Amino acid sequence: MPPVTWYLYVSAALFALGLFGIMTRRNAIAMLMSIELMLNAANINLVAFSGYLRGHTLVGQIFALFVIAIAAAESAVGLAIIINVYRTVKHIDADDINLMKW
Amino acid sequence: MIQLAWLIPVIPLAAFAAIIFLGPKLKGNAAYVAIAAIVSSFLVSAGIGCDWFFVHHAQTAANFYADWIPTGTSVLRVGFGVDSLTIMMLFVVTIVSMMVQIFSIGYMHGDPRYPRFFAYLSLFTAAMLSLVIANTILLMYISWELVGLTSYLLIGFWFEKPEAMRAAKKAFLVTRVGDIGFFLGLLLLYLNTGTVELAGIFKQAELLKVPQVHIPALGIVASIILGIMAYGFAGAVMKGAKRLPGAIFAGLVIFGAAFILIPHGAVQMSLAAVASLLLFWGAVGKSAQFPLHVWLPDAMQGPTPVSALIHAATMVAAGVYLVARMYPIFSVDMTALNVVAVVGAFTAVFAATMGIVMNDIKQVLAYSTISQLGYMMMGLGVGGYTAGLFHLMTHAYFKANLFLGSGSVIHGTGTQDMRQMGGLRKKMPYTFWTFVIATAALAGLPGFAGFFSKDEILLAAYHWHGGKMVFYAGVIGAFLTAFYMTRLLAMTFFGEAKDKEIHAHESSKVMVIPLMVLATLSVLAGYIGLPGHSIFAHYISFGAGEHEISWTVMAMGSGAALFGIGLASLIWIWPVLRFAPLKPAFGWVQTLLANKYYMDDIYDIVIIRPLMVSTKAMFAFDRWVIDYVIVNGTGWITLQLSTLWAIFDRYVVDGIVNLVGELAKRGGYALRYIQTGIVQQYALILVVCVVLIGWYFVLLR
Amino acid sequence: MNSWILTLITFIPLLGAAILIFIPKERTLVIKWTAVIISLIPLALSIWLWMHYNPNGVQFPKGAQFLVDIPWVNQLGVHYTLGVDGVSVPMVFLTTLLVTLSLIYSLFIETRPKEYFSLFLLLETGLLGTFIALDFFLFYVFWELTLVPMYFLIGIWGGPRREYASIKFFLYTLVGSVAMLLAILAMYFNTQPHSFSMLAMADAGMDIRLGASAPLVFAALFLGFAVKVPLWPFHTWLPDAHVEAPTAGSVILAGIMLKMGTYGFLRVLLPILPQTSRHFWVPIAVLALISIIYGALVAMAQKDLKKLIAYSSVSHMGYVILGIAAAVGVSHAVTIDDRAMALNGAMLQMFNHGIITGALFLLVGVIYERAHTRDLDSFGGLGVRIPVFAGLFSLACFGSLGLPGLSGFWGELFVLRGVFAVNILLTALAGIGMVVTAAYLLWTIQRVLMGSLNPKYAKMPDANAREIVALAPLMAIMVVFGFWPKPIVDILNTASVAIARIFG
Amino acid sequence: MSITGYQIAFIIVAAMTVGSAVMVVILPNILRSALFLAFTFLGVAGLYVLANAELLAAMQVLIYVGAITVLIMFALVLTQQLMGAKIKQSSRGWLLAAPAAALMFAFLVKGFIQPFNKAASGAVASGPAPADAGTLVSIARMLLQPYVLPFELASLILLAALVGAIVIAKEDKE
Amino acid sequence: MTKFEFICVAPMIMLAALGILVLLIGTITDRFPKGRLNHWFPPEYFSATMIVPVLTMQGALFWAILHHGAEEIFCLNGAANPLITVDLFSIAMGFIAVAGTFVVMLMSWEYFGDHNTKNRGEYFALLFFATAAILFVTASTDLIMIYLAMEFLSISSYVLASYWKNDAKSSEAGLKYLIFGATSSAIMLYGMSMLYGLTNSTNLGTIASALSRGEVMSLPGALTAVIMVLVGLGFKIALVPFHLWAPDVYEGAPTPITAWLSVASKAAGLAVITRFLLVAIPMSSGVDWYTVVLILAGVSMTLGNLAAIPQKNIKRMLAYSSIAQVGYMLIGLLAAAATISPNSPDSAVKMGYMAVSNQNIGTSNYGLAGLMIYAASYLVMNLGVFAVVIGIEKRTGSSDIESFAGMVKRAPFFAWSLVLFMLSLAGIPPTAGFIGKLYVFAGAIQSARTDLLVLAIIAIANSVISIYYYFNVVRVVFMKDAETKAPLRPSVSLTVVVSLMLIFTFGIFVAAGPLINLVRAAIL
Repeated sequence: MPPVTWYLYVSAALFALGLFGIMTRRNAIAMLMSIELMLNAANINLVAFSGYLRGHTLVGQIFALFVIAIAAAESAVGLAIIINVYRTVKHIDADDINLMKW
Repeated sequence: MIQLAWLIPVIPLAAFAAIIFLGPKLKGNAAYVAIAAIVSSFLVSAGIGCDWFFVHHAQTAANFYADWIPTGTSVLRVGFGVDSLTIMMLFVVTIVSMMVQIFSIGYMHGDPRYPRFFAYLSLFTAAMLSLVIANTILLMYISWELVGLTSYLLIGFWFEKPEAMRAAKKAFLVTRVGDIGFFLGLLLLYLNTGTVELAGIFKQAELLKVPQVHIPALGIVASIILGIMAYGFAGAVMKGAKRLPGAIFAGLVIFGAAFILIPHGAVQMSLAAVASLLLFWGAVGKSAQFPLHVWLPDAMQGPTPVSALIHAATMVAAGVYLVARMYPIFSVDMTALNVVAVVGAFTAVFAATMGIVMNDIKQVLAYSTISQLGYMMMGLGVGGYTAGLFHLMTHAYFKANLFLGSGSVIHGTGTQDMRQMGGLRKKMPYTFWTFVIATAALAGLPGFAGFFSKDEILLAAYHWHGGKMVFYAGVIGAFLTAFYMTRLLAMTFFGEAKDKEIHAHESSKVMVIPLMVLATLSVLAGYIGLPGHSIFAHYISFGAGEHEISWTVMAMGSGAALFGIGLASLIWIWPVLRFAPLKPAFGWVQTLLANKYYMDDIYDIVIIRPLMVSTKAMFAFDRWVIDYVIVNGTGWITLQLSTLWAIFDRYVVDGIVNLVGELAKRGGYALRYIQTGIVQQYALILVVCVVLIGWYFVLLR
Repeated sequence: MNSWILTLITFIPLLGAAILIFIPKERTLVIKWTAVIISLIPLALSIWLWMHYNPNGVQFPKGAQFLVDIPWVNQLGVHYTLGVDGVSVPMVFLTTLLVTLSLIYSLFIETRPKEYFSLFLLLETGLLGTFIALDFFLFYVFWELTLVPMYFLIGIWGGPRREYASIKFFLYTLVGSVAMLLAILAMYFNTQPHSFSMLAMADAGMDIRLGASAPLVFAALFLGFAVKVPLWPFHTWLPDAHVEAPTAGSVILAGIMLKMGTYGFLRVLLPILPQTSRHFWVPIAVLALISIIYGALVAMAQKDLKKLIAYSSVSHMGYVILGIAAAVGVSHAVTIDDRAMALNGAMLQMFNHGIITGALFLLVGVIYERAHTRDLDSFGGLGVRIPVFAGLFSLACFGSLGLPGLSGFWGELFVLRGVFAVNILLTALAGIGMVVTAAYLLWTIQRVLMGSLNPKYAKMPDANAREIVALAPLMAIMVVFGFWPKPIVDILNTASVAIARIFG
Repeated sequence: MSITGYQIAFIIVAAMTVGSAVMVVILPNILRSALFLAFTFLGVAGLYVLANAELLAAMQVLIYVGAITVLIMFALVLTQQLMGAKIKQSSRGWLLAAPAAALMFAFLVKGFIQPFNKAASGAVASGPAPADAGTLVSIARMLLQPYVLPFELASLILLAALVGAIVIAKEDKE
Repeated sequence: MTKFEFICVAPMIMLAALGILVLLIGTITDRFPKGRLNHWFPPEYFSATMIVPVLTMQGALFWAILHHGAEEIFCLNGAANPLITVDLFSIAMGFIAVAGTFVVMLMSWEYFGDHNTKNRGEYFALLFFATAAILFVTASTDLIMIYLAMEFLSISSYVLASYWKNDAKSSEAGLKYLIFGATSSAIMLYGMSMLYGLTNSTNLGTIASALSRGEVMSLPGALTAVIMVLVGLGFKIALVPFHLWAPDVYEGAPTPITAWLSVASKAAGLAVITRFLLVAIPMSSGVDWYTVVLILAGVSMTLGNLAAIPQKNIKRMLAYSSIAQVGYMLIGLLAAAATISPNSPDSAVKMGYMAVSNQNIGTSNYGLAGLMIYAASYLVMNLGVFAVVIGIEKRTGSSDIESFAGMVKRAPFFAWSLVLFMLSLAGIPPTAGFIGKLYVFAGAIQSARTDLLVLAIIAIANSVISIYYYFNVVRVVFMKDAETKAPLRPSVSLTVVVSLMLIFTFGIFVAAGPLINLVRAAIL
């Protein structure tokens, strides 16, 4: 197994990229995709630690498993909401979804 | 009988209450209620007088007390006491008040507020009588203030007249400036003796002798005051563009001179002296001594009987009474008495000079009153306790007579300006003769009451340890008094009527009878104080007793008076001498005198204007600095901060975004400018905050 | 009766407010008179209280009379503690009296009378509770309870700038009271066992327990009370609130609510933090002095009659604080009597200012209703037209300027007597304030009553029966206590001595 | 320190993963970025394999690549807009976002990875992983014994998400 | 899983079951022709009724644990490594949340009457699910459980916030909530993964012992992890700067859901942030989260209050108000931390159990008690305000503050109630809010820490500022004139809600004793 810090660097990169995506993407679906990137980053951490830490308790893997499930649920709900928004305002450009501000 | 003395003020007080509440129903009868009350008071006073002289043999003062107010672990008592001085004052007040009220029936006839007038007179009498019988300094102070109040009410009785109301306000305020002194003196005595009872205070008088009070920089303070006064004086005299620099220059020069001349060393004074001076400051206010005399001439705006009662005979004499009453304190050491003597002497001459040029009959009498009060003060100051009080009594009668006489004249002619009068001798004979008698008494012609009292004062002044200055001032005063009184007589009663429009007539009997009673007293009152055989001095005296009769003094005094009369007669009655040639050289004197030495203007410049400016400034400060800047400013900042939050969104976050947009635009990426309420920016803020927090706490600390 | 009286006095107005809620709002007359009659009950009870109060009985730092002490929130050590001593009995009487008179005066109110009278009664409960509560928690509750009704009274029935004035009043006084809350908690934790009882706090040697934080606690409490008094420079809510409030509101504001601040000094700062109070007496005295002179000078510059009286309150309340400062003042030879006299003076001034300024505000209301202006320059010569009003107004003004023979004098006398014992300069400067006070009040009389009559007011009616009924008791008290203050000073004196003894 | 085969494999997979992720966030065409997302997921699965978590890798492929990516594709097609390459997909906020993200990365490196790297601790595994570490059986055992509650809870979450998604996404016929 | 353990999760199970049940009912009644069944057996009646037994069960559980002895620890997965710990703290916070849900259901009853006749079953089902999620959140003592439960709560909330489907604002609110929430929770998850990596455990108690025994790979890393976890937790309670979603979502979401978010969801967030920080990260470990939270709390109350001032929409204003209120509540948390930790080097709170028989955290801990009392009083006063808002919004069709003008004439009871609720929010007696604030401040003063005192002073300044905008509403209601004077008759259910909240707002003040007893028992 490669050194754990390698995993950490990869995951940090993915995490930062996910954040970047959320901050820059205008399409709401693309923002959801970026969130998935971040969740994957966390999962990489968990899995890497799970193999790395004393006792090999697999807790990290279990955690990652749950995260995958949650991610699925979240994207389902998220996509539903996006579709609903699309239905009401006919677009999903987050830059233009600003009825409420200040 | 003596224990009933409390009735004396209470009866007029009851009359006051009755008239105030029943006034509309009583209408014209109000006068009789008031007069009945004062007559009763007089009778009670007479009874008490008999009791005092014949039963108590005028021995130890009778004092009665009641618990009044608990003060911590002690109790403040109220009470009244009777001694010879009290009796004397009771007679003076009740008699003059009685005469004035009778006179007023005629004088105030037809006034819309006729009942109110008598109510106020009753209230005044009550307050004055309670001042007289009070044997605690606190009750004295209360009564003192109440007479001030009634004085205010009566001066402003015709409050529709703007001058009257201004005069009333001025009188109240100026005397109140004095009252603060009384008040502080009272507090000082109360604090250091632990009691407000006169007997208790006097008992501890010796304790107050120790020089304890250390007053630094008195000389500097005096220099500053003199400088400011000079500034005011110059400001009042000068005109035009030079006024302000001139005034400042004068102020600086005088300040500098005083600063150099007056010694600066700290002054050690005994507590008694300080207390006495504070009390005397009160007396200066009430008795219209220099420099607080300015209110009295203005107070002549009140109805003439008021002037007679309050501003001639009784209330203004209260200052003298106060000094006399507190004499044991004053005489603890000589400092205070010396001040009293000097101020009195100065006032006596100072006021008399102004009396010469006045054309308003009441004004002349007002200055005469100030001058005579100065005499009394002078008498007390030079140790002539008896003399001062004796003069107080005689003066009360003849000055009341003079005022009522002038009231009669005003009533008869409808004017106060002497230049419009003349030749009234024939038209108003009773008034004329009583007036002449009173004038003689005032001028101090031998045989009249004023002669005896004035002589005693001069005698005391002659023997004063501080030199002869005061004595000469007294003599000059006597001369001036005789001079302006003769002028007054001449202008009013002699010669021919100058204004043909005026059809003078003699007044009715209710007005003439009091004149005659008072004229009688103006003659007779002197004989209880015959030099050498003075009954008055037997009962009312303090300390060492009288001086030997001095014919020199008597001659000088009488001579000055006669000289004054003669000189004035030669000018106005038989016009042999003329002023006109003197005009070019001494015109400024007349201007100075006619402007009352510019005292009013000085106060205006030095006190009133700065005060008004400071009130406005304070208010502006309050509105703009405290409220607007500080309080509302805080609120404003809060509001601004709240909008800042919005602005932070709108301009900072957005502004950066806009800036970026601007850059982007220049770079060729033409995009929209504004976007907010946008979730990406929320995410951006979130990330930035997390990084900031994290960076600060994890990496920097 | 003895154990119920205080509860009854405090809560009967609240009950009355509840009753008013159930009267249909169309029946305005019933509402108004019910309110007046209900307010008479606490008045009667407070007179009973005055009569049955034992002037020589136990006083505050040691205990209180008519003490009720029922555990309320045990877990916090909160008790329902009511009790009175010489400080509070006159205040209770003053409150009940002024509320009743204000309600009588307000009988003419036609806008939303139901709310008005209910709020007024609610306000009365808050005021009375403040003066009666001896548990700090309870005290704070009542203290805050007064804010809301007053907010509405100003905000709904006030003048043109009422909304601004009401929120300003609310926020300003709230700043003080929330600061006070922290201080209360600090003292709470320094009482063993933890307790909000003022008696326990006074007994706890709070100065020493708090140690270095005592000045902070003092400052917080001071802020709370000083804003209420109001002491310069915390006073600027007052002119706005007084001017915009309806007449009866101004009466209560000036007559009672300002006293809550000084009451706080007497009830809390002096007995509970004596050493710290003593430590700060000079700055407090100086602020008081500034209030006196500054208030008087600013009053002089006013053209609005109500504002003038508002500023005069700043000046007059300065005397109270000056007296309190003098009572704790440090000087070489101050005796208990000196301190007690200063306190007597302060308390008398509290009571008398309530009476006199209450009367003045009512009088301003009377004239405002007729002239619809309070501009001093537009009046003049009214003395001829409305003599009864003129008499009452002059009397009140003279009372206010401390004329001997009227009750206002005694407060100033004893305050200055107390101050004199500590510092002569302060006394002399306060004396200047007295002259300025006389000046602006006389000038006011002159501008309102004297001179020539403005033809606009040629048909102005004189004070009517309702107004005279509302004013007469105040005038009577002013005169009677002016000559014979013994009844009230008897009550105050033992309380003063009790406080003075703390300072030795 | 010699580089093992595992490590070479790691570097290749990681490069693919990160590279695809970069594509995901910057590609203007959203369909393409969805495709690259699938590649990223695959790369992550590869990383799992390298970390001995085979089961997880399988799950990753099944759920992420299989389910989620497809779901996203469907949604994209349903909303069928902004897909053309002409339309800018990124907000111009990237001028701020890029430094922010970079700072975040730097923060993670400096605040977590580097201190972690330096601090050798007893918590680190001493020997190689047990043989059954990432197997189906061991994970299933854990899931159904100590982690049964979260397991059940996850099912509840999926139910709620299901209900919610349907309610929100379905069209109500008024 | 023992029987007793089963009983401990019974409320959650019951809520989930009720959710499924109401889903079925809704589906059936919706399908029934002409909504006849809907008329006779509507889901809202069912829901509001059936949540009462859950409340009762919570109460019974509280009582049972209280009398069973505080030493017993009721955890799943064994006391050594519990996933959830049903202790009195969690039950108490859960009780607050369930009670809030109950009231929100009563409000929804009115609110959804017109807006959306369909899908009511699903709405209430989701509300049930979300409430179950809250109960899990309050009891979780393991990072996995915390993450799962929080996500459960979030996902349900996203749907609920955008439940008013055809409304652009509601949809927008849902979207923003979703994206911001998902981002925050992803950050939190990342933080959790780091924490796991540092301590080799996901259990709060074990993490605590690892941290205090120095078995951590790096302390700075731990703080990094904690800060990132705080993002997700702070998001839930709308703590600045993680609050950005709140104003938009509060404004856009259906008003009962706004109320629910501000009360129930927030209670859950408070419970979990308290448990996480106090249990897992003892201050003695040297991980200085204290200062971070201190500053965030101060900033939160200040900015929340300031931003509330210019608001024109009352829901948006209440959002900022709730942001500020969280700042006050966190004073309690900080005070608790300051009081507990210094003297308990060994994890003060063993095994995730909220309190120990340690003297420091006994009856005299005002901070923690203050947090709970504040949460309880916040529940009643805030729901009271929202009930009034719904009543008026429903009739006037607008939630702008201007549309409240002259309400005192149109709905006097609501208007006067509003005054009381506003007073309570500002912490002025005689109201529940005062007791809460008193307790929280007491905690700050008890801790005798200067920084907390400063925070308390900031809080005090803020409560004065808050009066300004709270009473701005009162001003509009009382001092502005309405266009019409037609009486505005709110429905019975809303009047009942307002009355109930009024009684509690008063009651918590007048009879604070019982509540304090309960709270103290919960942390003893």
